[in-house]
Amino acid sequence: MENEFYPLFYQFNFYLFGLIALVSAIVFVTRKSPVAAALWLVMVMFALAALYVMLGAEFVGMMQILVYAGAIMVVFLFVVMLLNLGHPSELNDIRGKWGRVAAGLVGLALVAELLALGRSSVNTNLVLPAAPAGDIAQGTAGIIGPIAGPLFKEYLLAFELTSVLLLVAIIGAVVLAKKRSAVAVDTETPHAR
Amino acid sequence: MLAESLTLSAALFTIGVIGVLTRRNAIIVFMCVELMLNAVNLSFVALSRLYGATGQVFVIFVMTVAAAEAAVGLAIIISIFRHKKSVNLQDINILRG
Amino acid sequence: MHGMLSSMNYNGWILTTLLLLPVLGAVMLSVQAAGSGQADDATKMSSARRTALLFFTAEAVISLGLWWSIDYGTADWQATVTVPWIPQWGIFYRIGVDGIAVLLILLTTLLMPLTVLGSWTSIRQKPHAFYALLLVLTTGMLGVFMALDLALFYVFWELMLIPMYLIIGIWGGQRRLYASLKFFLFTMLGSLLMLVAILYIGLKTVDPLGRPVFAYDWILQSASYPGTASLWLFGAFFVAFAVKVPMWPFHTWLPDAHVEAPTAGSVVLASIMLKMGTFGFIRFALPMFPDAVNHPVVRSSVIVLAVIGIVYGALVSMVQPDFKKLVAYSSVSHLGFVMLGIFALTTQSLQGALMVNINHGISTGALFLLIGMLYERRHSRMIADFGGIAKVMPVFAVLLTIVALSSIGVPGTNGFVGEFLVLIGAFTTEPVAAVIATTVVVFAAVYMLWALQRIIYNPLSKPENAALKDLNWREIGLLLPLIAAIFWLGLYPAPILNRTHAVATRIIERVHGMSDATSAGVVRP
Amino acid sequence: MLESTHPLADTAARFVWWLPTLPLIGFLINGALSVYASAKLGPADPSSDHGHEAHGHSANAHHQPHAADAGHDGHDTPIRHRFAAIASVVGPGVMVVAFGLALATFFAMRGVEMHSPYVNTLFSWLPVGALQVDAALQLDGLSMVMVLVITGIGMLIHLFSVGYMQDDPGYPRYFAYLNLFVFFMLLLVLGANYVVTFVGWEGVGLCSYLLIGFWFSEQANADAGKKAFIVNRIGDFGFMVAMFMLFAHLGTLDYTTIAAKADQLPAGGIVVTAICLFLFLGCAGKSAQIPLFVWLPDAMAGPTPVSALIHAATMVTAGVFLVARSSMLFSIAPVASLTVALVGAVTALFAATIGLKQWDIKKVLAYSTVSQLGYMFIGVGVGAYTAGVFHLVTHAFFKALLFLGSGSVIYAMHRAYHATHHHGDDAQDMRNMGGLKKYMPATWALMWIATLAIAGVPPFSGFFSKDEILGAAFARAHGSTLADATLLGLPGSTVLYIVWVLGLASALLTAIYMTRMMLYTFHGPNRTGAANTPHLAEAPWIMTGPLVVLGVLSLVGGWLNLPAVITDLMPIGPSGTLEHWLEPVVGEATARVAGTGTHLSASTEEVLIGFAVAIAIAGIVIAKMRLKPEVLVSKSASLPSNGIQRVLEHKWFVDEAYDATLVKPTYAISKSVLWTGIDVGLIDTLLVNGSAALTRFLGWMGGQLQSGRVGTYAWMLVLGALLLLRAFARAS
Repeated sequence: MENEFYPLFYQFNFYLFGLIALVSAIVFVTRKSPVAAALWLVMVMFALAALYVMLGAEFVGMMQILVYAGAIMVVFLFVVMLLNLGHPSELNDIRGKWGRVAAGLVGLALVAELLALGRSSVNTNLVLPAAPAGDIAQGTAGIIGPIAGPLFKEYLLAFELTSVLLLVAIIGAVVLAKKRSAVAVDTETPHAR
Repeated sequence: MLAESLTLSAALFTIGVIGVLTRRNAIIVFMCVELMLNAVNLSFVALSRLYGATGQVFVIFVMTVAAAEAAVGLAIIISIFRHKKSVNLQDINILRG
Repeated sequence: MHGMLSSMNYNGWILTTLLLLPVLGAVMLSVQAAGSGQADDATKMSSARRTALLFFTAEAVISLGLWWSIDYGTADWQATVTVPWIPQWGIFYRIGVDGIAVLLILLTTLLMPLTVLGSWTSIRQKPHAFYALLLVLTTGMLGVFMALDLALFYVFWELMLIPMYLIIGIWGGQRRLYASLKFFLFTMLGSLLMLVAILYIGLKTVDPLGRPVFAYDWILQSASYPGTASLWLFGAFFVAFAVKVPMWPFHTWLPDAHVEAPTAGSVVLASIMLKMGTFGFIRFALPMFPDAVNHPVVRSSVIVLAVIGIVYGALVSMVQPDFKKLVAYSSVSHLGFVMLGIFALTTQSLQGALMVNINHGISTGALFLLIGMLYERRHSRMIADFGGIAKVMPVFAVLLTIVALSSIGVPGTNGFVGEFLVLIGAFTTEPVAAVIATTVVVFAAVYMLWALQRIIYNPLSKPENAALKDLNWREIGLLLPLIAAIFWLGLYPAPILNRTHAVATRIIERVHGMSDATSAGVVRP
Repeated sequence: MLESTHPLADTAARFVWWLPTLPLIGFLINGALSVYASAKLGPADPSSDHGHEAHGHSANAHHQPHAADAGHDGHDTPIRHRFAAIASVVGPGVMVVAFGLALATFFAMRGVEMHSPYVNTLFSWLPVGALQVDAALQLDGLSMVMVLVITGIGMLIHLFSVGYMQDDPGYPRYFAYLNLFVFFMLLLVLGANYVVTFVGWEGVGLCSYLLIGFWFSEQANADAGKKAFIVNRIGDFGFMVAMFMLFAHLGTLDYTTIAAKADQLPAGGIVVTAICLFLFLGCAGKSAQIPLFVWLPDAMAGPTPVSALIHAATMVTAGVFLVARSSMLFSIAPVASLTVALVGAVTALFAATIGLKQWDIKKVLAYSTVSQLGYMFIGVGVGAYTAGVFHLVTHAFFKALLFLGSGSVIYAMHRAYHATHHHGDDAQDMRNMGGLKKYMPATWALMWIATLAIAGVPPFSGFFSKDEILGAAFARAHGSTLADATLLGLPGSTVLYIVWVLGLASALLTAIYMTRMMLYTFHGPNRTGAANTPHLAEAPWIMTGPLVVLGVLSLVGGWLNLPAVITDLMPIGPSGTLEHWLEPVVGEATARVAGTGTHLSASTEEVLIGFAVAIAIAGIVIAKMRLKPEVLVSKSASLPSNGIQRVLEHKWFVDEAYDATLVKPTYAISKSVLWTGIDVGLIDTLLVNGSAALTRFLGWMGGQLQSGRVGTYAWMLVLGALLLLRAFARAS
């Protein structure tokens, strides 16, 4: 901690992983194959997890890997395979030239707006606290203490509700993805009898 | 690092947006949405340095919601695929009344 | 009679009871409908109509007391009830009647059982819902006549719209959806403007606590409007009421609605709902905005529109191939008389207008009932499909002739009394308009007698008509009260005239009172 | 108030309200019988009765032709109505009682001095502020005369109808209508104010409508009834406007009050002239004067006794009565009076020319009626109200006789055709008659009396009344208020001379066409057809009886009001009886019109009388010499006419002209301009549906955004987000 090499290390890593995230994202979005896209997205997520660590949010970084890269993206890949969509789409998956140009323009505008907004509303000159990660890491409450505090006090209700939400999502997903019963089949074959 | 984080967040978000706008494969569009969510998460985390740990709490919530959303969304895609034999958004206009 | 009624505190509960009883009936019918689930259509029909008739008859019977319990010598409100409803916004359940309202209430309550009888066998689909809507409609209509609070008035005004919309839209004829939508949108257009005006007035007139005031009397006494506001407000009310009357050129919803509506719907529409417009003028537009009414441009415009409606309605009636449409256009003509009578601003013409209101309710209601009976037998309303049916339906022919003659104002029937009073009154202030309107005695004879000839006279040349059956006892029985009313009002209208005199005089005086201040009162009593 | 003090209050006159009530009772009984007999009530649930339509076809195929021709003068279905006996007692019965009451009232009235009319107020009818209209009956000389005519002749015609209509399937309905007519007619003449009179006025029009269209299964009859009612209503429009003006200027509609207040209106002023002209428009409608006479000839579609009662004796004279009743107004409106006289004179001549060439016996009489009504209007127009009413009375006698006589002829013709089943031939066409004198001597003789009376041959009734009218027209040309007025730029005296000449000319034509009718009907060879001739016979006594009574009245009716110049020469009776009788009612008005230099010298009057008699006899002689019944052939063998004859036969094409200039354009404009143009086209399509279309268009534009494609939504979302960001950026 006392090592003055540390901030530099952090900074270097931050830029490195930032670059990885950015490049991976661009590659992700230009892949034709869903499987490839999904894998590149996993890459983005890993990079982001690293960035979180660099920003002193180790717990969130862990969660990012576990939940996003580990669970959600697996589900995506699972669906891609289930539906047998692994091949590059034979259809006009990506919009034509004008669509891309328009999207690019919109994207530029969006970036410009976002940056302008960020610059105007966040005090970027503010110097970050000197050794934030260390404080958090070595605090009495450990790494997750500062998160657990608000989560189980101020946001307890929201937290509980997310569990309900997940339950609903599970049931909903099961119901939606379930194969239609005999009734549905019947309606598709008009002269069943 | 804050400014860089936010800039990166904006860039990732915009990439997600461009993906949503240009792709027609429902699953990829969906993944782009996930990317946008991640971009936002990055902002939250970065800003939590400035404003305290609540930002990270929100990231947890976003992840939960993202997980729920992914489950339901993918289930819908499966359901639509069964019906239409396609995940191409151009073929899907059942939102029209 | 009066003593007995007052010992029962009749005036205290009657109006509220009249409003609630139909709602109760509607609830009862809903319960019955839910209970009758799998029963066959005939059972449903007979249970529904019996319940409906019971409630309407009860309503009619208890309302009869109003004929005696009200003091007609005064123009004050009677049988008033005031209960806070939304006091923060100055909205009260405030009801009461005067001589004019009583007559229209009685017309409503007495006519409704007849419409049930008229629908006795013709409503086979969802009978419970039909009669329930009819009951709710009754509450709405009665409420309009009773409301002494502008907000409450508006609520009832709209309440009456929806059941009628459904009645036309569900039980109507071929083009029922077009007709019901047209009816709804026309009426809505007007009433929304009126809502804006009501809100403006309510917010403009505040009580000592700073709350808005919607009480009619209060507004009448204290409201004053800056500049041309009075004209704008009058305009808003005018559109709402003119659509309902209907005045030319806001009338085109009427023929469609009448033609497509089931018999009961047509009867209610013609006999009572059209009266809402003219009643609105008499109750609200005239007393509340005397400045506007006396404004020479406004007044002459209204009179011109009324006269156009009178002549135009008659001429267009003449060329209609559909009997129901003919009667609908004749309504435009008749209601034009009412408007002329109101805006001529004489006691005679105003009381005549009230008479025409009631007469039109009776005669046109009876005409629609008769057309309904014919339609039930022949499934056609086209005049050309008939001819010579006096041979096979003599009773029908007699009744139709009497009603038709009443409709064209043959002396001895009610129609004459109303038209004569309107015209003789209007002539003193608006001679040119009155003379032009008088020409309609000719056109009315043309359209009505011509239709009569082509339906009941002439050779019985269509084979389908030879098998037509005459009216049955139920149908005769339901028409007889109307026939009796036609002659009673034609031969001895004094009870009606005496009952409206005080109110009519008050309204005329109020309008003239303002007129003297603004222009050098050219109007003679 | 008046009732208790009036000398008539304690006499039979206090039952005056029974006069209209009696026929009303008759109407109710007969109407109830008619409805009861014809009603076969339908099933309780009419809409479930579809099965019947199917086998209705076959039943109808037989029924149909029968129903269609059951119409024409109705003897094709000789089935007595099951209530014929009751109706025969009730219908004429109430008339007999009413006539008895009228006589009793008349004698009561003779016994007292009538300074003011006896007003019997029944109840307050229209009490509205300044307008107070009572349901009140007024009895005075004028209404008494009318009541006697109506109940007396009405009674005779009811009796005649018992025979004439005996086999008609609508027998009680016929008597119901006829009773109702008498009720309204009595109301008309007894009304104590214009409104009650108007009730009767429209009521008789209504009954006329019902009776003309009595055999409604034939379109022509129903058309004629409707035409009568509508044309009458044009007149009623005038009547109503006149009432409005009276109320606006005098504040009352009571006859007595108006008489008292009439001098508040400036004499000869625009107001009173307008009132009188509007009143006269009403009279022209009811009494079939130019330009509203067209309905009366068509009205002959009704049963013949109806033509006699309504379209000759009573209803059509209501206009004359009304002018006499309004004499207090007409006497101060000389321009209006001159108009009345001139229109009357022109109508008299015009109708007489048409009468010359009609073949239908009833049409001849119809135009003759129009012409004679014109005479009466000359009388009341020149201010000789008594003379007008006098001619009204005598005309009622002889014209009722002529119509009933023609009815008797038609009845015989029908019987003959019916016996031989010649249903195609026209029983009313004179070309199918001829030589009927041999078969119907009594009818022949009686009708000749009436013909001489209408032609104005002394001593028959028509001579006296016609002479009085022409004499009055001549006399008023000097010194009267009329002579001093101007009409259409002509001085009043000139107008009156024109009127007088027109009157004489139409007297000549009257004599000619009436003689022509008699010659063609009763003289010469018979053209009915060999098979039918043996069946021709005199009608039963119930029909000839009333004819005889009317014959006597036509003969002696002139004694009602003998001119002084004749009683001075030969004392055959009292002079001016009717004039004295009507003195309290119209005396003042007559004097006001007559002004200063009225009375003709006896010698002038003698010359005028001689002239009139000469003209009447000349007419008869001309007709006898020029017309040859022998060369006539029956209707089916006749060639169409041409030239002026054709114009006259087609009544100067007035109907066609009205149809082309008024009826058709009104219909066409109503249909294509007002209805399909303005209503459907402009308002509904352009404004109503146009605004709906605009809304729909906007909705369609909005709907285009809702493609249902997620991609589109994503685009919109992003664009919206951009906009929001922009807004946030600006805000911060």
